[in-house]
Amino acid sequence: MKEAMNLPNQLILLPLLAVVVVNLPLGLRWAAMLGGVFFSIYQMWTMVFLPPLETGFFDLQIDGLSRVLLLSIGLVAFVSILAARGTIRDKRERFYFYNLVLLAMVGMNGLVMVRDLFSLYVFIEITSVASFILIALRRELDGLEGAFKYLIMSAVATAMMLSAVALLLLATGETSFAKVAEQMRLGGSGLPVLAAGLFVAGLLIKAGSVPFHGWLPDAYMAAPNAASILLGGIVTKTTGVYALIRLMQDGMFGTGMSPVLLLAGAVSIVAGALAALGQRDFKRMLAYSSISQVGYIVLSLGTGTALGVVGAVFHLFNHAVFKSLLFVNATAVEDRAGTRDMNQLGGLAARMPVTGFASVVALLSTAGVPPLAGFWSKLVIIVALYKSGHPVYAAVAVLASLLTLAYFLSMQRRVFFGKLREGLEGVKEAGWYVLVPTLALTLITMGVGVLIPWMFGSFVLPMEKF
Amino acid sequence: MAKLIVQNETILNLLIWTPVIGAFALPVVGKVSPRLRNLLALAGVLVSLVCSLALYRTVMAGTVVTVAMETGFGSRLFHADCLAVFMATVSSLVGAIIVFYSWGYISHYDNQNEYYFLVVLFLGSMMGLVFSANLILLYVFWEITALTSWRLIGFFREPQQVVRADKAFMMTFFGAVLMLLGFIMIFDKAGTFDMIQLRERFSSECIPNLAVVLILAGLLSKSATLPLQTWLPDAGVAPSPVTALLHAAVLVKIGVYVYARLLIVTFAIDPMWNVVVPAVAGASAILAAGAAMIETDLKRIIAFSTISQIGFIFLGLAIGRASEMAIAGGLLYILMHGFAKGGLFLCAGIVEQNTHTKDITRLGGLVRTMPVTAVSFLICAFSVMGIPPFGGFFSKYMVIAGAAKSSPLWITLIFVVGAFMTIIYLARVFVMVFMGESKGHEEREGSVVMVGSVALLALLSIVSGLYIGVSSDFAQAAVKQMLGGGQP
Amino acid sequence: MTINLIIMLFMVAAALWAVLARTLLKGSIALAIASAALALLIFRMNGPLAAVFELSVCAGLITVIFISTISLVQPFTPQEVAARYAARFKRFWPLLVLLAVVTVICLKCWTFPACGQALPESADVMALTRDLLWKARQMDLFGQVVMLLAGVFGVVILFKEENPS
Amino acid sequence: MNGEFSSLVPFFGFFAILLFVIGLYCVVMSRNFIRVLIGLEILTKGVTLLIIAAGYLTGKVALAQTLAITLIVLEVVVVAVAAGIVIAVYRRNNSLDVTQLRKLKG
Repeated sequence: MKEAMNLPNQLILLPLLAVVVVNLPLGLRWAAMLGGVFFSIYQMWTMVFLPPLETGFFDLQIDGLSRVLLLSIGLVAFVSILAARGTIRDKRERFYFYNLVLLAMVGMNGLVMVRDLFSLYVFIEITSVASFILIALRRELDGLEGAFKYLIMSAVATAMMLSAVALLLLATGETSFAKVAEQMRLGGSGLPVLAAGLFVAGLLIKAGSVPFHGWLPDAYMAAPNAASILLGGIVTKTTGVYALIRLMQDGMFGTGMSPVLLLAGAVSIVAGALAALGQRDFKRMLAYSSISQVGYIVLSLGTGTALGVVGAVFHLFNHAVFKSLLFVNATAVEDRAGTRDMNQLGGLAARMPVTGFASVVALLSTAGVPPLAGFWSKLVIIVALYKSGHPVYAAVAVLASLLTLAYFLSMQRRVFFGKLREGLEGVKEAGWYVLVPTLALTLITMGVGVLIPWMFGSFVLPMEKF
Repeated sequence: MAKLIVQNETILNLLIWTPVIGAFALPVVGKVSPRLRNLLALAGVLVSLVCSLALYRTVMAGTVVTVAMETGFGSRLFHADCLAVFMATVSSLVGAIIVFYSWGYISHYDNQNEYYFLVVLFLGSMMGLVFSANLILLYVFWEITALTSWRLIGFFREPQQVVRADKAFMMTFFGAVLMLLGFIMIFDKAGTFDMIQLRERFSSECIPNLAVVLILAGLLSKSATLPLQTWLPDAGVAPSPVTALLHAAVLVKIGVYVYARLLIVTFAIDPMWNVVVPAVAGASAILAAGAAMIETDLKRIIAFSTISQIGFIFLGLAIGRASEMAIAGGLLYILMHGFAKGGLFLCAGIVEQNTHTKDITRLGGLVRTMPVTAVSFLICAFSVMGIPPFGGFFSKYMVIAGAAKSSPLWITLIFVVGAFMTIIYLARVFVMVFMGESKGHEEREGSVVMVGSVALLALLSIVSGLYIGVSSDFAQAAVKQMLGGGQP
Repeated sequence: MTINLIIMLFMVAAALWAVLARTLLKGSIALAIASAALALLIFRMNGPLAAVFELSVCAGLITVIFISTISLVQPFTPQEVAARYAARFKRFWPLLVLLAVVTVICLKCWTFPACGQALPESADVMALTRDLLWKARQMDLFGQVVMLLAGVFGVVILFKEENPS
Repeated sequence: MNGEFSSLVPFFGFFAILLFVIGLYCVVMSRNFIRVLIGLEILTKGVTLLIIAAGYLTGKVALAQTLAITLIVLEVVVVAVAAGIVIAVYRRNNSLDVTQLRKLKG
C-alpha cells in the first residue's frame, strides 16, 4: 500500500484530488488557489530534494529528464497561479483558472512520466484541452479565435502522431518506448521512417516550430495573461519539445531525423527572431521569441549526441524560467499601464523598478549573455553542435543570439528605458502576487548562472541518460 | 612555503571577489548612507589595488598563484602571473581614481546607487577577466564588463543615449560571440578551455587561422579598433566623462590585454598575423587621428585619440615574439595611456561640467580660470604625445623602436606619422580650449575632489616617466615570463 | 475481404459527402454514416467493443453535439445556403482531382514494405481486451477520466450564457 | 509472411490515406467552423481505421481495440470543447466564417 502513494502516483493523483475536492459542494472553492500553490511548491520541493528514481503503479517513472521537467512544470504553474490571483479580477473566472491549471498539471506530470507512446498521446491531449479552455477562458473573440486555431493545429498534429503510433504498432506490435526502441534497433526502414517523420512533424506542430508556427503567436497573445505564462513557459514545451527529447533520447528514431531537426531548428531560430523584431505587441513579440528559442532546443536535439540532449534539456529548463519571467513582466505591464503596445509605453523602469530589472535579467538570459543561466545552456548547445560536426549550424546559433539581443534591447528601450511616457505617471509597481514570482524567477535565472560550476555535475549532466 | 601559497591564493580571491560581491552591497548601503556607500565603493577598489601590489613580489620571483576548483569546464579558475598583476595594478589604480573623482562628479545626478554598483562591478569583473585561467571564465567576465558599460552609457536615460548604449552593447556583443565561436573551435581541437593546458597543446602547433580571425573580431570590437571602432566615440559622447573615461582608459584595454594573454602567451599563431594585425592597427591609428584632427567635440576628440593610441599598443604587442622590447613597450603603453588618457577625460569632464559645452570652437582662455586643470591637461597631453621625459615617451619609443627592428619599414612609417598627428591634434585642442580669448562662459575651477584626481593623474604621468625603471623592469619581467614558456 | 472493401469505399464516399454536403446538418449526418460504416468494419475485424464505442459515441454522441451546435447557431437562409454551396463546390472540386491523383499514385507505385507477424488468431478477444483495458492500460483509463473532467470544465465555461453586463 | 498479409497492408493504408486527404483538405479549405470540425472528424476516422487495421494485421486486436476506445473517448471531449468554442464565437461575432478571423495570418 505504501507504493500506491509513491511519488509518481502522487504527482498525478494529488492535483486531481484537489480539483475534485474544491468542486464538491463543501464550500471549499476558496481553497483552489491554496491547493494549486501548495501542490506546485510540493512538486518543486520533491524534485529538488528527493532521489529521482521511482516507479509508480501505472509504470510511471521519474528519471533525470522527467525530474527537470517536473521541476519546471511546478515552477511555472506556481508562477502562473500567483499571477492569476494578481491579475484576473473576476472571482469565478479565477476559480476556473486554478482548476484548469491543476488539470493541465495532471496532464503534464503524467506526460513526462509515462513510458508508452499511446499514453503519451493521452496526456498530451489532456494538457492541450486544458490549454484550449484556458485560452478561451474570458470568452472574448481574440481568445476564442486563438483557442480554435490552436485546437485545429493540435488536432492535426495529434492525427499525425497517432498515425505514427499505428504504423509503429504495425511494424513492431508494441507501443511502449522500450519495446518499440528495441524493435527499431533490430532493423527498420520504410514504415518506421515514415512513422518517425509523421511523429516528428506532429511534435513540431505542437512545439510551434517553423514552418508549423502559425497558431502560436495568436494563441499566446489572445490568452489571459496568466495563461500565457503557463503556455509560453511550459505547455508547448512539454507537449511538443519534451516528447521529442524523450523519443530522441530513447533512440526511437535513430539518427534518421537529425538533418530535418537541424534544419527546422535553424530556420525557427532565425525566422522567429526576425519576426520578433517587427512586433509592436509585447506578448506577440514574446511568442515569436518562443519560436526562436524552441529552435535552439530542436537544433540541439538534431545533433543526436548525448551532449546535445543535455543542452536541449538544460535550455528547456532555462527557457521555462526566463520566458515565464518575461510573460510575468508583460502581465505586470499590461495590468498597470493598460496596454501591451510597445509604442505606447516608455520609461516604465522608473515606475516599476523591480519589473524593469527583472526584464533586463530575463532578456539577457534569453540572448545568452553571461553570467546568466541562458548563456550556459546555449554554450552547451553550441559546443554540442560543433563537436558533432555542424560548425555552420553552430555559427547560426551564435549569430542568432545577436538578433535576439536586438529585438529584446528594442523592447527594453521602448517599454522600460527612456523617459516616462505621458499618461503613465500614475503607474505603480505590480502587486505582491506578481512581484513574488518575478523575484523568484529573477533569482533563479541569476543563481543558476552564477552557481553553474556546482550545478554542472549534480544537476545538468545527470539529465543525460543514454 | 606552503603557507605562503595559501596566503597568496587568499589574496587573489580577495582581489577579485571583494569588488564583484561588494558591488551588490552598495545599493543597499546607499539606501542608508550615501557617504558610507561612497567610501565603501572606493575601499572595494582599493582592496584590489592593495592586493595586486601585495602579489607583486611573489610574481616577480617567478611564482604563479593559482586558484583551482573542479568545474565542468576546467579545473583552474584564476592564475596570477606578472602580466596579470601588471594589468590588475594599472586598472585598479585608474579605477580607484575614477571612483574618487566620481564623489565629486556624480553627486549632482540621480541614481547614484546604480552608478556605484555598476562602476565597482565593472572594475571587479575587470579583475576577474585579468586573472582568468580559462577561456569560458574569461568570456563570462568579458561580457559582464560589456553589460555594466551598456548600462553606464545609457545612464542618463535620454533616448539618444539609450540608443547609443544599445549600439555599443550590440557591437561588442557581436565581436564577443564571434570570439566565443573561436574559443569553441579551439576547444574542439584541444578538448579543454584551460589556458595552461592549451598553452602546452599549442606550444608548437599554430591554431587555425579562422580561430584567430574570430578571436580578433572580439578583441577589435572591444578595443574599438578598425573596423569595429564606431561605438567608442558615440559611447564617449553620450554619458558623463566618468563613464567615458572608464571605457577609454580601462574597457578598451581589455582587448589588448586579452591579445597578449591569448595570442602571445597561450597560442602560437601563424607569423602572417605579425604583419596583418600591425597593418590593421596602423590603419586604425591613422584614420582615428585624422578624425580627431577635424572633430570639434572635446570628448569625441579624446575618444578618437583613444582609438588611435590603441593602435600603438596593438602594434607593440602584435609584433609578437620577435621583439621583447616592443611587447614591453606595449605593456608600458597600457599603463602610461591609462594615466594620461584618464587625465584628459577627467579634465574634459571638469570643463564640460563647468562651462556646459563640449564644443571646442566655443571654448577658450580657460587657463586663467582653471589653471590646475589646464596644467594637468597639458602634462597628460604631453605624455600621450610622447614628449620626454613624460611616461608616454618611453612606451612610444619602445614600441616604435621594436617595430623598426622587426617589422616592415612601411608599418613603422605609418606609426611615426600617427605619432606626429597625435601631437598636432592634442596641441590644437589645448590651444583652442585653454589659450586665447575667453568666450564668456561662466567659468570656475572644478571641485577639490575632481581637480585633485586630475592633478594626481598628471603627477603619475610625470612620476612614471621619471622613475621609468620601476615599471619597465616589471614590464620586462612580465615579457620574459610570457615568452619564457614552460613556466606554468 | 470484398465486403470490407465495399464498406471502406462506402465510408470514403460518406466522408466526401460530409465535406460537400449542401447544409451542415446533412454534413453531420453523412459523418454519422461514415462512423457507422467504420463501426461495422471494426466489428468485422474482431473488435466488437471498439465497434460499440464507435457506434454509440462517434456516430451517436458526436452527431448529437454537432446537431445541437448547428441548431444553437442561427441557421442560414436558403439563399445564403445556395450561394455558399456554389462557392464551396468551386473550392472543393480540386479535392476530387487530388483524390484521383492519390489513388493513382498508391496503386501504381506502392512500395510499403510489409512487416509484422502473421494474421490474427482470434482467441478470446473479449477477455483479452478486458484484461488489457483494466490492467495493462490503466493509465489510459485514468487519462480518460481526467479528460472527461476537463471536458466538463470546458462545457461549463464555454456554453455558459453571456451575462447581460 | 504470407501473401495475403502483404496485400492487406496497402488495402487498409490506402483507404486511411484517402480519409486523411479528404479530412485535411476540408480542414484547410473550409470557411465554416463547423465544417472544419467535420474535417477533423474525418481525419480521426482515418486514424481509428489505421489503428484497428494495425492491430488486426499484427494479431493484437485486443490492444488495438483498447487504444481505439480511449481514442474515441478523448475525441468526443475535444469535439465538445471545440463546439463550445464555436458557440461562444457565434455569440460574440454572429458569424461562423473562418475568413473573418482577423488574425488568421501566421
